Amino acid sequence: MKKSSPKDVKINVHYLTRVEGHGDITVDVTNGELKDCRFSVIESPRFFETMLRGRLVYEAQHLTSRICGICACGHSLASLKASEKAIGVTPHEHTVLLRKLLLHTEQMDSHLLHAYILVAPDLLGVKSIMPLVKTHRPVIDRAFRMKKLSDWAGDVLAGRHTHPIAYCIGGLTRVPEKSQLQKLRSMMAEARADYDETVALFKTLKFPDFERKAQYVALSCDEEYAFYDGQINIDGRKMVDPQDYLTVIKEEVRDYSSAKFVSVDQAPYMVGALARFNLNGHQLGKKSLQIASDLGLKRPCHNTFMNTMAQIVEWGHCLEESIVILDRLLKEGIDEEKVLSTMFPLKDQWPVKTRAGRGVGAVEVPRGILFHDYTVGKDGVVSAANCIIPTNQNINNLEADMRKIVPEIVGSQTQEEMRLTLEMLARAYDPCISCSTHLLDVKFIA
Amino acid sequence: MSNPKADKPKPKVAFFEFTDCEGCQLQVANLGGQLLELTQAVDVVNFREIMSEEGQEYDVAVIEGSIVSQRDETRLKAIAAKAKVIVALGACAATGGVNNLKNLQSLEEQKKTVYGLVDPVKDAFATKPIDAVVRVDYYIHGCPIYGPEFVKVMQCVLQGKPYDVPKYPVCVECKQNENVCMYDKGQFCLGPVTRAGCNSWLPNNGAPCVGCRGLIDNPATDAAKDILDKYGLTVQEVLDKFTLYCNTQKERVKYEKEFPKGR
Amino acid sequence: MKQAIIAKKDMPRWFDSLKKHGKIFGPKKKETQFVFSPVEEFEEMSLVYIPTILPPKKYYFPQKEPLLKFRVEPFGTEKAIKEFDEVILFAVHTCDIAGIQCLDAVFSDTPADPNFLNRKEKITVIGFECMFYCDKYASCAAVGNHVPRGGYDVMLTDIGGDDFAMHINSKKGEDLVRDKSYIREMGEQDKQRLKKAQDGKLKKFANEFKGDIREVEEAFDKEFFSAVWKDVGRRCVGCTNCTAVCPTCYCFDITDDLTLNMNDGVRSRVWSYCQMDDFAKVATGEDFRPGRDARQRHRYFRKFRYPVVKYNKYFCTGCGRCTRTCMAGISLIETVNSLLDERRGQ
Amino acid sequence: MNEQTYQELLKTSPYKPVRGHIIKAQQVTEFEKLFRIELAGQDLEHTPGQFVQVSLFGVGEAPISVCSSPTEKGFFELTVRRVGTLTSALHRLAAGSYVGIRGPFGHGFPLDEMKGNNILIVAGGLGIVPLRSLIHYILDQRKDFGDVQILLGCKTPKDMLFGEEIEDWQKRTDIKFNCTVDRADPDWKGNVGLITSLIPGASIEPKKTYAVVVGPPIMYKFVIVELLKKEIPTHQIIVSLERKMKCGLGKCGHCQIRGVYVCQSGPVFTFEQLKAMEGECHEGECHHVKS
Ligand SMILES: Cc1cc2nc3c(=O)[nH]c(=O)nc-3n(C[C@H](O)[C@H](O)[C@H](O)COP(=O)(O)OP(=O)(O)OC[C@H]3O[C@@H](n4cnc5c(N)ncnc54)[C@H](O)[C@@H]3O)c2cc1C
Ligand code: SF4
Ligand code: SF4
Ligand code: SF4
Repeated sequence: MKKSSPKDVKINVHYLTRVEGHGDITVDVTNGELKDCRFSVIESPRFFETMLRGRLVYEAQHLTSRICGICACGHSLASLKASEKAIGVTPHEHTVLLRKLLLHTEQMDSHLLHAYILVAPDLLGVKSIMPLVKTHRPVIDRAFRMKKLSDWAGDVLAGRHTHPIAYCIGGLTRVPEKSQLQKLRSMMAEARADYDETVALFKTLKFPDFERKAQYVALSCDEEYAFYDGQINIDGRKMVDPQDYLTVIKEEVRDYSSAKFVSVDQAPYMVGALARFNLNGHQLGKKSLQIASDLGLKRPCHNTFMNTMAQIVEWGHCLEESIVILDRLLKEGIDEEKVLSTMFPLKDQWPVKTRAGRGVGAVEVPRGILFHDYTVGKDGVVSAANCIIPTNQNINNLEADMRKIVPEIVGSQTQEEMRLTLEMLARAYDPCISCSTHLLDVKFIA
Repeated sequence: MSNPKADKPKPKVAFFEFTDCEGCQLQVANLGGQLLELTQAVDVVNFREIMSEEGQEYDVAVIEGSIVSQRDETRLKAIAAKAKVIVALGACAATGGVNNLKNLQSLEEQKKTVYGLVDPVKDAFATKPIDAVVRVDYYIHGCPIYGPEFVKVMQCVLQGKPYDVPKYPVCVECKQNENVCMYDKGQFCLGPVTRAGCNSWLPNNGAPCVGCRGLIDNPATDAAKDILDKYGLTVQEVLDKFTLYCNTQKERVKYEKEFPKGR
Repeated sequence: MKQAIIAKKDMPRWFDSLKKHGKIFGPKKKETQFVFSPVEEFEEMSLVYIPTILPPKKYYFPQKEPLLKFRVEPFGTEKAIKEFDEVILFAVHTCDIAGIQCLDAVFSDTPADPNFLNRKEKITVIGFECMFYCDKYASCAAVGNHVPRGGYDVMLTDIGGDDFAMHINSKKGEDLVRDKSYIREMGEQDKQRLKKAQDGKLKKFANEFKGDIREVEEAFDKEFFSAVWKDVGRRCVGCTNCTAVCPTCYCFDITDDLTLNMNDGVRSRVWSYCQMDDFAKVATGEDFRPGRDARQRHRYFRKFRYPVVKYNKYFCTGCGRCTRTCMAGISLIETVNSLLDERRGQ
Repeated sequence: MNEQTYQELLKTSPYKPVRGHIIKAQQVTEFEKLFRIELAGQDLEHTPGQFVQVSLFGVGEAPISVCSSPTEKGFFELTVRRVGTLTSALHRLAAGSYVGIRGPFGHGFPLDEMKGNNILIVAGGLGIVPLRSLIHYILDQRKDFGDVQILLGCKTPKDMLFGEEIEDWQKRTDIKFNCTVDRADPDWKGNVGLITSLIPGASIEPKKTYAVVVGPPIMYKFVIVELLKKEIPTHQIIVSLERKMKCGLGKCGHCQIRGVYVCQSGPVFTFEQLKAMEGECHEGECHHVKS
């Protein structure tokens, strides 16, 4: 194959595949000089934040989970946290446990989809899992088995994983049955074997060498490896209360992309599994730490491609944490009275005298930190809303990565290989573009 | 099991998505083993969410998402021109889904509040379901779709027979599942006027039906009013829930007949 | 032994002994209501309950019943269910037993339905007599279903104090009580207690309709074109719940489900209701029973008129489910009373 | 029922179709296709006017009238109009295919009562299908019946079913045949107008005549008026009704008219019976004018 000329490279990837949503990669190297390098989101905007305006806060969760089908639970939870904070509702601790459990299973679900179905084909040199069905049937069966576990967990906990049903302001509309939780517990214990095999498989896969120190941002808290709750940890430099996220996180619009570009201290930053691992990795259990080092993941890791490995570490961590939560819930028995709540209460059923206020809900979803920010009036109606989605936060960093990697590979790879490398780089972020076009900052003029 | 049809040419199926959350495709991907079994009968040539191969030839186009821009519309028309059968996957494609909510407000204003002076989405327009642009042969309603219904519809596609979307309301399935009715719990539910097919997914999980599958063909006019009275509800409260989903022009006409403003 | 006594405290013991006769289903609380569901321990059940959301009909005539297994190529058929399970229904109300008897009349009528009959063969019914009204929606006394009138294997009656009276009504029933040291034959004194309890109960029950059942029957015979139906039809939202919960509604649809190999499949019958919009609509678009008034009238006539002519039975058991479930607040008692009013007004 | 037959009954299934072998499939008009079907080594043994449930596995089942006469042995025939799911699937079948057959079901025409009397057959549109069975039967047993007149109406000459046979009937001297179309085409030489227009001219001996009318619901209303004018007794006016059907066993409820299950008690009824269904008949089938 003819090596690409180091002088002129034009890459244009339309409709990047195996990501959720639409994104284009454009690279322009003319006379050996990097002229242009961008990642544009070309998905049409859905204006979720403006849709929310004028609706009851009780509908916010239902609506915003529709931002993304892949991390619908994460959106639900961020939305519920924002709503509850705004109107002053404190959920019972069992509710919080059930939410954490749901979030863990969503991490598992999404990470698995990413690692097995989206990334593994790249590493095994095929275009999708379809050919693997013939050549690597046990791998595929295992992937489906593990996927089914998290999927089924979604059914048990929320009625379904895509656009969860049972989670609402103040609690759940129905409590999962004990027998179902027991079954989930034992299925999770059984899944350990599949997980070990997964680790063994990914250990053999080779990720490209690449190094670029980015700013990492994730939620952190003292008690645990944070997913559901915590302060915003800015690259280990400072901690910010989520309610004040706008003081550090800035958004900007570029005319080639319907997603906004986000920065901290005027610089790009990375969110997601690798960021969480870099910032909070010390809070992982012994076993997870061992697995991380088996996978060649050492803190801090500056190779973006290794994000997938961090996801695999997190899968195991979430599994173990889920089992801990399940054990506790099974031991204590879910306090139905405290947990049950109403999805769309009629006015006279509102849980508390709804107060007016603004609430920010920040949650770690599979792709990184997610913010929902609502302002709610006394009548329970949302008057302003803002959501910042992980993929948006990452796009800026992805472009920075591309600017670094292109000159490094221009001489050594064919145009086709370069195209693949860039696609892999983009996919390492597990970008979810359908979400990212919903990142909109809305200031309403009353 | 022997399958005498195995040697027949398999129809090629391609998935395309427009403006949506891709949750419906995920529901399809989640079918897992069933999906693999289905691929014995069809060739999936395009499923961007899980594969890179792009087939240029296809018989069946499964379309997810609403049409919200000129770019969408042009692309959809091109896809439809190549497909023999068009399947609308999910509420966004079938009725417009939650995307319709944006039609309640001025687009220009929304763009301004969102992007300020820069306009990266010049060709955006009001949300349309795909049947506002191309003919649709099969509808799979729901936000998200109900996996088993997808399988059923694909079977109908394979058999070349129409799929009958249930014409009865969600209550039918809800009662067969022996749920305590939301009305008995003092909550308002759209089950009685929403077309079934989801196995009463929401009421099964303690939440009232929000009508994501759209209105039944022949909802009762006078009766609904009595019920509102019984539960001390205002028309506005009902309208609020209807507008979560029933908001395409087509659906709108229907519900405005039901609940004329200011009654 | 025809009549026996069991102490309340021995019920769990007896219950456990039933497990070897079949899978036990009984009334369990579900939020604000009750449903018949599988029972493992006696304590899970609520013996005193208002009629369950769905009647025990679902064990005789399930929501979806496989009728036939088929193969497209080469053409082949096979019975879908080879072996039916042994089932014990625990604590069935007398109205629901009457409902089962109604279905029996229908499905035993030529051409008889083997699926129903096979299930019936394998089901043992342990009744539980209500000693007071479930709620204001019941109309069991009007049709005489407030007292046991056969159709069960064992009937339990709370005779006060620490005991239940048992009426053993079949060979199957005898098998359930045989050689139980804690179940004893009823003595004279016990019979007195039973009579007293039942007499006391009867004082609490009275015809819920304005006229006696003969008058109701006549009203139905004459009032097909009554304005009452217009009114009921206007209020009905067509949710179908009234027909879904009725113990004597038995209409169905037949559907084919293929497996994913597109060659094997199952033909099943699924519940279908006359309140559905396309129930009587044919391929050409003709609807033979349009209008919610005609559909509601049809429902009532299938309870109080048509089966009376055909089977000499009222197909309303008085359970009150249709009224309880109707979100439009259409009440069976009120409807029947308005019809009587119309009749008397003439 | 004795214990032994009851035990046998428990092992059967009335939902199990037998295999029918299509030995001839002929497109007769744009929308109608005629199938000749053979059951393995047995005759259907139906009465004209009865129907069978035809099924294709995985597609469904539909009631279709038998349009051949029981006097024709070794096979039976169905004419299917393509209107929906199952009928479209049937239309795709060619000779050699298999279908499932249950039945025959229902009550056919009251042949015993009709024998020895004059017969007036009035067929509208697809109504000729079940009547063809009766006509074949009568022609095969011609001496058992008195005078026979056939009146046939359809929308346009193109919609006319069984064209060759009709030419035959026209030629026969032992029956009277007359037909009309709603709209003629240039080649049409016969009557134009509604079928009702043929009745006043027919010579009818009312007490000795059985009138058999089959057609769309709306036709009954007008034809029956004419027949009543001719003073044919109501129990000698015979119709066949169409209703939605699923089981054919008098259980599923879809075909019910008041207390009557059409699939079991019908589809053939006398006008006298029809009048008792007042209020639930369609489009004046029973002549009840809604008050
Ligand atoms: C006694 C009787 C005799 C008939 N004889 C003939 C005949 O000889 N030739 C002919 O072409 N048609 C006949 N029909 C009408 C024929 O049954 C319907 O056209 C057919 O059921 C349509 O089925 P489909 O699946 O194509 O339509 P769909 O609309 O897909 O119907 C679905 C199902 O609904 C039921 N259904 C729908 N329409 C009817 C209907 N009109 N009558 C009964 N069930 C219906 C059937 O179970 C059918 O399978 C007869 C109907 C009856 C009741
Ligand atoms: S909960 Fe909703 S869907 Fe279910 S029966 Fe009640 S109204 Fe109908
Ligand atoms: S339950 Fe009430 S509203 Fe529903 S169909 Fe029956 S009568 Fe109509
Ligand atoms: S009609 Fe109503 S009260 Fe009578 S048996 Fe049916 S559900 Fe019960």
